[in-house]
Amino acid sequence: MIEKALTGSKRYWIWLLCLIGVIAVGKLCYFKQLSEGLTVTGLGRDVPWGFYIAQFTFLVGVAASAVMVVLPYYLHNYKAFGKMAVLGEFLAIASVTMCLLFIVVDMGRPDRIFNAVLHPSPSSLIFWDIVSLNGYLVLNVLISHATFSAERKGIRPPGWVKPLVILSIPWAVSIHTVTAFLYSGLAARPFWMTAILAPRFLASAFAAGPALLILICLLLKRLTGYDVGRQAIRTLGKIVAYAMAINVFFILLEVFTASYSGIPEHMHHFEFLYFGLEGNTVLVPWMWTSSVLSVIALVLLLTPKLRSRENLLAWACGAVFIALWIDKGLGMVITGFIPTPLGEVPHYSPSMIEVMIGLAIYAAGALILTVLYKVAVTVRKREPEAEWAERAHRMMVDQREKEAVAAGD
Amino acid sequence: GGPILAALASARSSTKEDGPRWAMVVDTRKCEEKGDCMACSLACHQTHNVPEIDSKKEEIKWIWKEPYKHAFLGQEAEHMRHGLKELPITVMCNHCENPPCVRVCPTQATFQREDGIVLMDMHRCIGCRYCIVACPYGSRSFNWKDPWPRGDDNEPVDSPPNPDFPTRMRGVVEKCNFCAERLGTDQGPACVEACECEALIFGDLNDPESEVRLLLEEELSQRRRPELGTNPHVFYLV
Amino acid sequence: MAEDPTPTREELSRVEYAPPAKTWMDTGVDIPNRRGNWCYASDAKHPEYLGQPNAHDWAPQNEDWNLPENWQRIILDGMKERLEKYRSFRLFMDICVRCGACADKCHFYLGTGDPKNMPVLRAELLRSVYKRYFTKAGRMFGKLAGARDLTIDVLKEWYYYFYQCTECRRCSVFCPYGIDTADVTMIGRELLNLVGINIGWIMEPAANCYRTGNHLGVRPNTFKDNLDFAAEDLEDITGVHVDVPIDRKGAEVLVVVPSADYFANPHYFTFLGYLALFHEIGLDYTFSPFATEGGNFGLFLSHDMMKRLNAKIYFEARRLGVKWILGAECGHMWRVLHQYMDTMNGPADFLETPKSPVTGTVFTNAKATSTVHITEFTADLIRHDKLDLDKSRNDHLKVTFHDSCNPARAVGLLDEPRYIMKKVLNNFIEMPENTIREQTFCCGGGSGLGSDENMEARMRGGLPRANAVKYVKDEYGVNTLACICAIDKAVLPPLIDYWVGGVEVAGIHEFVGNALMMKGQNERLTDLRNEPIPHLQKREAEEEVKSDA
Amino acid sequence: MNALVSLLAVLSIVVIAFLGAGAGLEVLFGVVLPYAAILTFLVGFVLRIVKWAKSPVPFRIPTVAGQAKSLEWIKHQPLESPYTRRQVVLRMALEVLFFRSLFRNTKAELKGGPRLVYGADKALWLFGMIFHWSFLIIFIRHLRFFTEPVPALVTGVEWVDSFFDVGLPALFATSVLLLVSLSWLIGRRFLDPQVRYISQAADYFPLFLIFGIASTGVLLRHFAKTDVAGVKELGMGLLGFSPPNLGELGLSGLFYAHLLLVTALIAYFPLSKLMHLGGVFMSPTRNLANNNRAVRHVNPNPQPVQVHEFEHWKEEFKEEIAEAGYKLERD
Ligand code: SRM
Ligand code: SRM
Ligand code: HEC
Ligand code: HEC
Ligand code: HEC
Ligand code: HEM
Ligand code: HEM
Ligand code: SF4
Ligand code: SF4
Ligand code: SF4
Ligand code: SF4
Ligand code: SF4
Ligand code: SF4
Ligand code: SF4
Ligand code: SF4
Repeated sequence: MIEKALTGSKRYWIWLLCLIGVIAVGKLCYFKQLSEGLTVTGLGRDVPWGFYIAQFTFLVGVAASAVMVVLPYYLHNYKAFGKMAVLGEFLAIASVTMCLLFIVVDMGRPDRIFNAVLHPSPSSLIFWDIVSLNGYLVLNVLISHATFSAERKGIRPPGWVKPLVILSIPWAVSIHTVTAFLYSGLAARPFWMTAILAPRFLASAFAAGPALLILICLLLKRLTGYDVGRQAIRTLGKIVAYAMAINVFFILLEVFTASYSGIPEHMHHFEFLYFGLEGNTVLVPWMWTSSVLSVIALVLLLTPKLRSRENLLAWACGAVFIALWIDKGLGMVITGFIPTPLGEVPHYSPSMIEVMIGLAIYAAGALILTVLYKVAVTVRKREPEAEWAERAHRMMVDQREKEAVAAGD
Repeated sequence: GGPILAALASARSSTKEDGPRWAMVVDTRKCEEKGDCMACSLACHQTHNVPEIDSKKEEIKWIWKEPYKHAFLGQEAEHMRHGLKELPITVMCNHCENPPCVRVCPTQATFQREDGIVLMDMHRCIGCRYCIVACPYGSRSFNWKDPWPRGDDNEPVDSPPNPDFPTRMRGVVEKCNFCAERLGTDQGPACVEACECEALIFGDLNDPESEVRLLLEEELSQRRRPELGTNPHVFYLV
Repeated sequence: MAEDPTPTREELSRVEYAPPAKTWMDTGVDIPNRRGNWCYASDAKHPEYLGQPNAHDWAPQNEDWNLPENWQRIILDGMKERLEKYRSFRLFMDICVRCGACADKCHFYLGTGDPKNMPVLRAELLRSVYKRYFTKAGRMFGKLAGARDLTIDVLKEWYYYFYQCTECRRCSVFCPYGIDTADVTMIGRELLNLVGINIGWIMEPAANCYRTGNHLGVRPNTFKDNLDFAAEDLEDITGVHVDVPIDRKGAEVLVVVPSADYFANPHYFTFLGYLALFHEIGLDYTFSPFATEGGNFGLFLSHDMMKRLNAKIYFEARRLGVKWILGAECGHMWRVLHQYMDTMNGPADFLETPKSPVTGTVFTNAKATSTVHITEFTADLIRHDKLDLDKSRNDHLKVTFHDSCNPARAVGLLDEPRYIMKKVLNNFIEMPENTIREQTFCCGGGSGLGSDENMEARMRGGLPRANAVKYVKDEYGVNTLACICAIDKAVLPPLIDYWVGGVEVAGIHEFVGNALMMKGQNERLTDLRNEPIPHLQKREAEEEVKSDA
Repeated sequence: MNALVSLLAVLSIVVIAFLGAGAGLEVLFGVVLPYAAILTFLVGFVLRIVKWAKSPVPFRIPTVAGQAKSLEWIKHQPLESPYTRRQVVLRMALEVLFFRSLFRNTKAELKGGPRLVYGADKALWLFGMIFHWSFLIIFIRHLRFFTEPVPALVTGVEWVDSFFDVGLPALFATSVLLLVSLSWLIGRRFLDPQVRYISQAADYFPLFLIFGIASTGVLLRHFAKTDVAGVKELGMGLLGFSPPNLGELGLSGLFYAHLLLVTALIAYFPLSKLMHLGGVFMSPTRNLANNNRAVRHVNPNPQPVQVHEFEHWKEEFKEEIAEAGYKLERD
C-alpha cells in the first residue's frame, strides 16, 4: 500500500523534495536548539510558551475536525462523505503528528520524554493531553487503515471498526476539550480562565478544520482529478459557516464579559489584543486582520448563493483558516502572558529558529498528508481507467441489483 | 459537592497536620529601612549556584525584589503612601499550601513534601514549563541555556560558587527550595542567615512557640494573591 | 478424466488452508486416491527414443514403479553432480530461512491448500534429502535437522509435487533471497528423469520435437499445408492474398512460432494476425521447415533436453542466412530464447543486431541473441505510426490481459503488449493489481502440465487467475482474455469455462489483425475468427436500408 | 517438539555456563571456547562461501519483477529488471539493507464465492527489519568492550541509542526493539499455522538463542549489573591474545551465560541457515542483470549434447519434404 507513495509524477517528487528541504533546514535549527537550549527561541521567563504551543493548540483543532466528516458518514450513513471520510482521517493523522512534534520541540529536555509515561500524574492536564492525542492518533490510524484496506480488497471492513469509529467521535471532542482545560484551569491566567474556552475551541476547530479540508479537496481535484463530489463540499461548506458563526459569537461573548465586568485583569488582555498595551502593539494588526477576514468569511459563507460558488467558497475557507490561525496560532496563547500576573508587559516575538522549526513541522505534516493522500488517490483511481470501464461497471452493478431484486421477488 | 470540589482543587496538597509546616515571614518595614540591600538574594544565589544572567528574559532568580504594585498586583490604591507603589518587596516561592505548580506538573518533578515545602526533582523535569505558566507569582525560572557552560574539557568555565550544591543543566525549571538541603542541619535558610536586620523570619507554623507563629499572631500580615486559593506560606508584614 | 470426472466448482472452491496435525514428513502422498491431480507416465518409447536413462514402463498409481535396482545411488549421484554444477541449486538448498513469505504466493497452494504446495515445502522435499546426505547436521541430527532418508515414498512425493509446479517463479519474486522454487523443481524433475520417472505429456512432445522439429509431430508437408491453408483463410476473411514464405534463403528475418499457432484454436487467429501484419508491412521473412517450433518442452524435463531441442533455431537461422530472428507469442519459448538460448547454443555471431526494416529502430536490447519479441516489434511499428489501424473494429471486445509468467518474470515484457492493446482496441481493463505484471498468476497448466488427466489440479491451480478474470467480468463485463503464450491459449479456455464462463481467450496479434486496415481489403464485416462484428454489421444493414430507400 | 528441543538446548547452555562458572571453569568458558568458536566461525564461513563459489552459475536467471529495458520509449524499471551492473548493485543494496522483496509481501484470503483477495502484509518486513538493524547496532555497540579508545562510531551509536533518558544506566532502544522483534518472530512461528507447519528445530534454535543472548544482556546491564571494567579487560585481553586472569575478575555466572550463548551462536553460524548473510549476496536470481539478449552469458563448463542433425532429419522426412516442394540445402 505504502509503495504507492514511492512512485509518482515529477511534480509529486519536486513537492516532496521541497518539503524535505524545509524539514532538513528545520532539523538543523532543531539541532542548534538541542545543543544550546531554548535560548535560541524568543521565549523568556515572562512568556514561557509561545509559537510552538500556539501552533499545537491550533492543530489540535484541525485534528479534531475530522469528526465532522466521520460522524455524518459512519453514524448517519451520509453517503456524500464517502470519498471524503478517509481524507478527513488522514488529515487528523497528519495534524496530530504535528501536534506531538510541536510538544516535543517545546520541551526543555526531550530526552526525558518518557518520564511523562514512567511517572504519570493524572492531576496534570498535560498527562491527559498526551493520552488523548496519542489515543486519537492510534484510533485514526487503525480506522483508516482497516476501512481503507478493506475497500481496496473489495470486502467489508472488519466488525471492530464500527465501535472504534463511534469511540473516535467523543474522543475527537475530548482532545479539544482537554487542550482547552490545559489553559482554562489556571487561576494565574485570567485571559484563559473562562468556562467558554472549550466550546470556543470546538467551534473554531469545526470551522478551521473543515475549511482546510475543503481547500485540500479543491486542490486535489485540480491537481489529480480526484473529485470528492459537489455535494460533499457543499455540506462541509455549511458546517464551516455555522461553526464560524458560533465561534465569532463566542468571541463577542468573551469581549463583553471582560469589558462589561470591568475587572482590569480581564480587560487588559483584550486591550492588548486589539489596541496594544503600554506601547506593545505586536498583535494589533494581526488581530484586526483576523477580525476583518472573519467578517468577510461570514458574509460569504452565510449567503447561500455565494457559498455555493466553488471559487468564492474557496476564498471564504481561506479567510476562515487564516483568521482562525491568527486567532489561535498567535493571539490565544501569547496574550495569556501579557500582561503577566505581576502586571508587567513583556515583549515576545518568535525567533527565526523558532519559525524555521515550526515551518519544518508543518512541512513534516504536509509530507505525511501528501504521502497518505497519494496512497488514497492512487488506490481509488486505479479503476476504472477509462470512461467505458466506468460505464460498463455501472451497467454490471445495475444488472446485478436488478437480478438481486428479481431473485428477491 | 463541596468536598469534591475542594478535593479537585487541592488534589496535590499533601501537607500533614502533625509534622512541621515551614513558612517565611517578611517584615517589609525592616527591609525598607535597609534601602538597596540585596544580601538575601546574593546569599541564596551563591549557596544554590544560581547563575547570574544579564538578560531579563532569561534570568534565573530564587529570591528577588519586586515593586509593591507588582508583588501585590491589584492591591495598590491610588493614594497610597508616597513611594509605596514602587517599594521593593522581597519575593520568592510561596511554598503554597495548594500549589498549582505541583498540580500541573506532568511528571511529578515538582512535588510537595509533607512539611509543605514545594520541591523539585531535577532529574525528572522534562522542561515543559507548565509549572511556570501555572504559578501566579512568577516564582519559577527556567534554564534557557546551560547555566554553567562547560569548556572542551567538560569542566565548567566559571566554577560554581558552592561545590556542595549541585548545578542544573539546561532545560529544567528551578526555584527557591526553602533551603531544604539545610533544614536537616542546624542552619536555617541562607537568605535568613544573610539578612542582617532580621527582616526574614523562617519557622514551623505548627509549632505554637515558633517565631513565625508568634509574629503572625501578633501582627497583621498580608499574602500575595490570596484570592486565588493557593494559600501562600510567605507572609508579609506591611 | 474418463474414470474420474472433475469435481464441481463448489467442491473445489472450498479450500482448507489449515495444515494437518501431522508434520509434513509423516504425511506421504496417496497417489491412487488423488486421481485428477497427476499426469500419466510416459510410454517408455519416448524416453527411449530420446536416449533418456532408465526408460521403462511404469504407472504412478501402481505400488511398484519398476525403478532400477540402484535408484537411490543414481539420484544421489545426480544430486551431487547438480550441486556442483548449479550454484543456484546449492544456494537454494542452504539459505532458506523458512520465513514463509513464499507460502501463499503459489497458485497451487492457493487452489489446493495442500501445504506441500507451498514453495518452501516443495523445495523442502528435496532439501530434506540434501540435508540427510550432504550436510553434517542432517547426518547427525536426522529428522530434528529436517533431514530424511531417500525412500520410495519420498520419490513418490517428488513426482507428485514437482509435477504440481508450473515453474512460474511467482514465489521467487517474494522470497527475500530470490529462492526460485521453479529452479528447484527443474532439478527435481531432472533427478526423477534419471531413474526413468517422467510424464507422457512432456515426454511425447519432447520426442516429437526432437524428431520432426515441433511438439505436435507435424511433418514438413503438413506444415506447409497448414500455412497455405492459413493464407487462404486470411484471404477469405480480408480479401487480401498473402504469401507465406517457407525456407526462403536470404530473407531478412526468421520467424519462429509455437507450433500450436498454426495448428490449434484460438492460437490460429493470432497466427492469421501475424500473417496479415507481415504482409501489410512487406516484411522480408521466412519460416523454417525444420525449426517449426519455438516452444521447448525440454525446459520442463532437463537442462540438457532444453539445449537439444533449442539447437535447431540458431542452426536454421544460419542455414537460411537471415539477419535476425523474430519470436512469436509464446511463454516458455521466450524463457528459453531469452535466458538460455545464447548461453546454450550461441554465440549468434552470424546474425546482426536486429533492426526493424520499417521503422529503422535498432533493438539494442537484443544485440547478442538477435532475437526480438513480436510485441516489441509491433509496438515499435505502432509507435512510429506505420500501421493503418481502426480501433473500433475491436469494439465488440472487452479485453483484459493475463501476463503470461515467463514473458513477465523471465523477460520483463510487460508494457509492450499493453501498449499494443491500447492502440488497437478501445476497451481494455486491468485485473486487480496483485494478479498482474510481475505478480501475475499462472494459468495452472504450464511447464507440461496442460494435460487432461490432471484436470482437477489444473482447475485448482488456475483458481487465482480465474478469480481475477471473474472479477473483471463481473465488474466490467469483460469478454476477452488476452495473453501472449501458446500454453495459456490452450489451458485458459477450459479453466475460464469452469470457473467463469463467457470469456474468450485471444492473442494480442489477433486484435492487431482485426484492427489492421489492409490495402485492397474487402469491407471486412467479420473479425479474424470469421465472426460478424456486431456494430459494423448493424451499420451496414442501416446503410442498406438507407440506400434502398 | 522442534521448538521444545531448541528451547532445551538454549536453556542447557545457560545452565552449563552457570555451573561451569561456579565450578571454576572460567578459563574454558571465557577463553578456550570463545577462541574455538571464532575459529569455527572463520573457517566455516570461508569454507561455505568457497563451496558456493565453486559451483558455477551456468545460466543467467534473474527473477524479473518489472518492465525490462527494451524500446527506448517504454519506461524501464531498473530496480526491478536491472540492465547494467550499477542497477544490479542498487537492486542488491535495497535487498540487503531494506529487505525489498519482503516489503512486497502480501497475504491472500479466500472469501466465499469463491473470491481471493490480496492485502499488503508488511509485518514480517517491519519486524524483520527491526530485528536485523537492532542486532547490527548492538553488535557495533559491543565493540566498546574490545577497543580502546572506543571508536567514535561506537560512542555515537550509543549516544543515539540511549537518547531517551530512561533508567540508569540508560536503556538502549535497540535492546528493547531486539527483544520485541524477536518475540514477534518467535510468536509468529507458534501462532501462524502455515509457518508453524514449516518450522524446524533449526528455525527455533537461533531465535531462542538470540533471545537468550539479548535477555541475559539486558539483565547484565540493568538488573544483575556486571563489572563492565572486568568485561573490557577480558575483551581486550582476548583480542590481544593475552587473556587476563579470570579468577580475579570475578565475573558473574550470568555473564558467562551471556558469553556462552554468544559463543554458541558464533560457532553455530556457519553451519546453519544464518549463512543467509552470505547467501543473499550470491543469489543468482537477484545478483544478475536481465540483459540476456544483449550480453551473452557464458557457461563455464558447457555440457555437450546430442542434437537431431539437420541432414538426418532431411533424410528421415525426405518424402514429405519432396511433397512440400522444399529444396533445403546447407551453405
Ligand atoms: C546527568 C547526570 C550526570 C551525568 O553527567 O551523567 C546528573 C545530573 C545532575 N544531577 Fe544528579 N545526575 C546524574 C546522576 C545522578 C546519580 C547517579 C544515579 O542515579 O545512580 C545520583 C545519585 C543517585 C540519586 O539519584 O540520588 C545523582 C544525585 C543527584 C543529587 C542528589 C539527590 C539526593 O537525593 O541526594 C542531586 C541534587 C538535587 O537533585 O537537587 C543531583 C543533581 C544533579 C544536577 C542538578 C547537578 C549537576 O551538577 O549537574 C544535574 C542536573 C540535572 C538536570 O538534568 O538538570 N544529582 N545524580 C546524571 C543523570 C542521570 C539521569 O538523568 O537520570
Ligand atoms: C551510569 C553513569 C551515569 C550516566 O548517567 O550515564 C554512572 C553511574 C554511576 N556512577 Fe559514575 N556513572 C557514569 C559515568 C561516570 C564517569 C564517566 C563520565 O562521566 O564521563 C565518571 C568519571 C570517572 C572518573 O574517574 O573521572 C564517574 C565517576 C563516578 C564516581 C567517582 C569515582 C571517582 O573516583 O571519582 C562515583 C562514586 C563512586 O563510585 O564511589 C560514581 C558512582 C556512580 C554511581 C554508583 C552513582 C551513585 O552514586 O549511585 C552510578 C552507578 C550506576 C551503576 O550501578 O551502573 N561514578 N561515573 C555513567 C556510566 C556511563 C556508562 O555506563 O557508560
Ligand atoms: C506504524 C506503522 C504503520 C502506519 C503508520 C500505517 N501502516 Fe499500514 N501497515 C503497517 C503494517 C506493519 C502492515 C502489515 C500489517 C499486517 O498485515 O498484519 C500494514 C498494512 C497495511 C495495509 C494492508 C492491510 C491488510 O491487512 O491487508 C493497508 C491497506 C495499509 N497498511 C494502509 C495504511 C494506511 C491507509 C495508513 C494510514 C493511515 C497506514 N497503513 C499506516 C504499518 C503501518
Ligand atoms: C546472526 C544473525 C543474523 C545475521 C547477521 C543476519 N540475519 Fe537474517 N535472520 C536471522 C535469523 C535468526 C532469522 C530468522 C527469523 C525467523 O526465523 O523468523 C533471519 C531471517 C532473515 C530474513 C527473513 C525475515 C525474517 O526476519 O524472518 C531476511 C530477509 C534476512 N534474515 C535477511 C538478512 C540480511 C539481508 C542479512 C545481512 C546481510 C542478514 N539477514 C543477516 C539472523 C541473522
Ligand atoms: C565480551 C562479551 C560479550 C559478547 C561477545 C556479547 N555480549 Fe552482549 N553484553 C555483554 C555484557 C557485559 C553486557 C552488559 C552490558 C552493560 O551492562 O552495558 C551485554 C549486554 C547485552 C545486551 C543488553 C544491553 C545492550 O547493550 O543492549 C544485549 C541485547 C546483548 N548484550 C546482545 C548481544 C548479542 C546479540 C551478542 C552477539 C553478538 C552479544 N551480546 C555478544 C557482553 C557480551
Ligand atoms: C539518516 C537519517 C536520519 C537520522 C540519522 C536522523 C536522526 C535524528 C535524531 C538523532 C534526532 C533527535 C534529535 C537530536 O537528538 O538531536 C532527530 C530528530 C528529528 N528528525 Fe531526524 N534523522 C534522520 C532523518 C530524518 C528525516 C528524513 C526527517 C523528516 C521527516 C527527520 C525529521 C526529524 C525531526 C522533525 C526531528 C525532531 C523531532 C524530535 O525532536 O524528535 N529526520 N533526527
Ligand atoms: C584494560 C583496561 C580497560 C578496561 C577493561 C576498560 C573497560 C571499560 C568499559 C567496559 C567501559 C564501558 C563502560 C560501559 O559502557 O558500561 C569503559 C569505558 C571507558 N573507559 Fe575504560 N577500560 C579500560 C581502560 C581504560 C583506560 C586506560 C582509560 C583512560 C585512559 C579508560 C577510559 C574510559 C572512559 C573514558 C570510558 C567511558 C567512555 C565510554 O563509555 O565509551 N579506560 N571502559
Ligand atoms: S509560589 Fe509558585 S512555585 Fe511556589 S509553590 Fe506557589 S505556585 Fe508553586
Ligand atoms: S517544567 Fe519540569 S517541573 Fe515544571 S511542570 Fe514541567 S516537568 Fe514539571
Ligand atoms: S557532580 Fe559531576 S559526577 Fe556528580 S552528578 Fe554532577 S556531573 Fe555527575
Ligand atoms: S529559603 Fe533558601 S532557597 Fe529560598 S530564597 Fe531563601 S535561601 Fe533561597
Ligand atoms: S537581606 Fe533582608 S533586608 Fe536585605 S533585602 Fe533581603 S530581606 Fe531585605
Ligand atoms: S520466501 Fe524464500 S526464504 Fe522464505 S521460506 Fe520461502 S523460499 Fe524460504
Ligand atoms: S514456481 Fe510457481 S508453481 Fe512452482 S512453486 Fe513457485 S509459485 Fe508455485
Ligand atoms: S503457460 Fe503461461 S501462465 Fe502458465 S506457466 Fe507458462 S507462461 Fe505461465
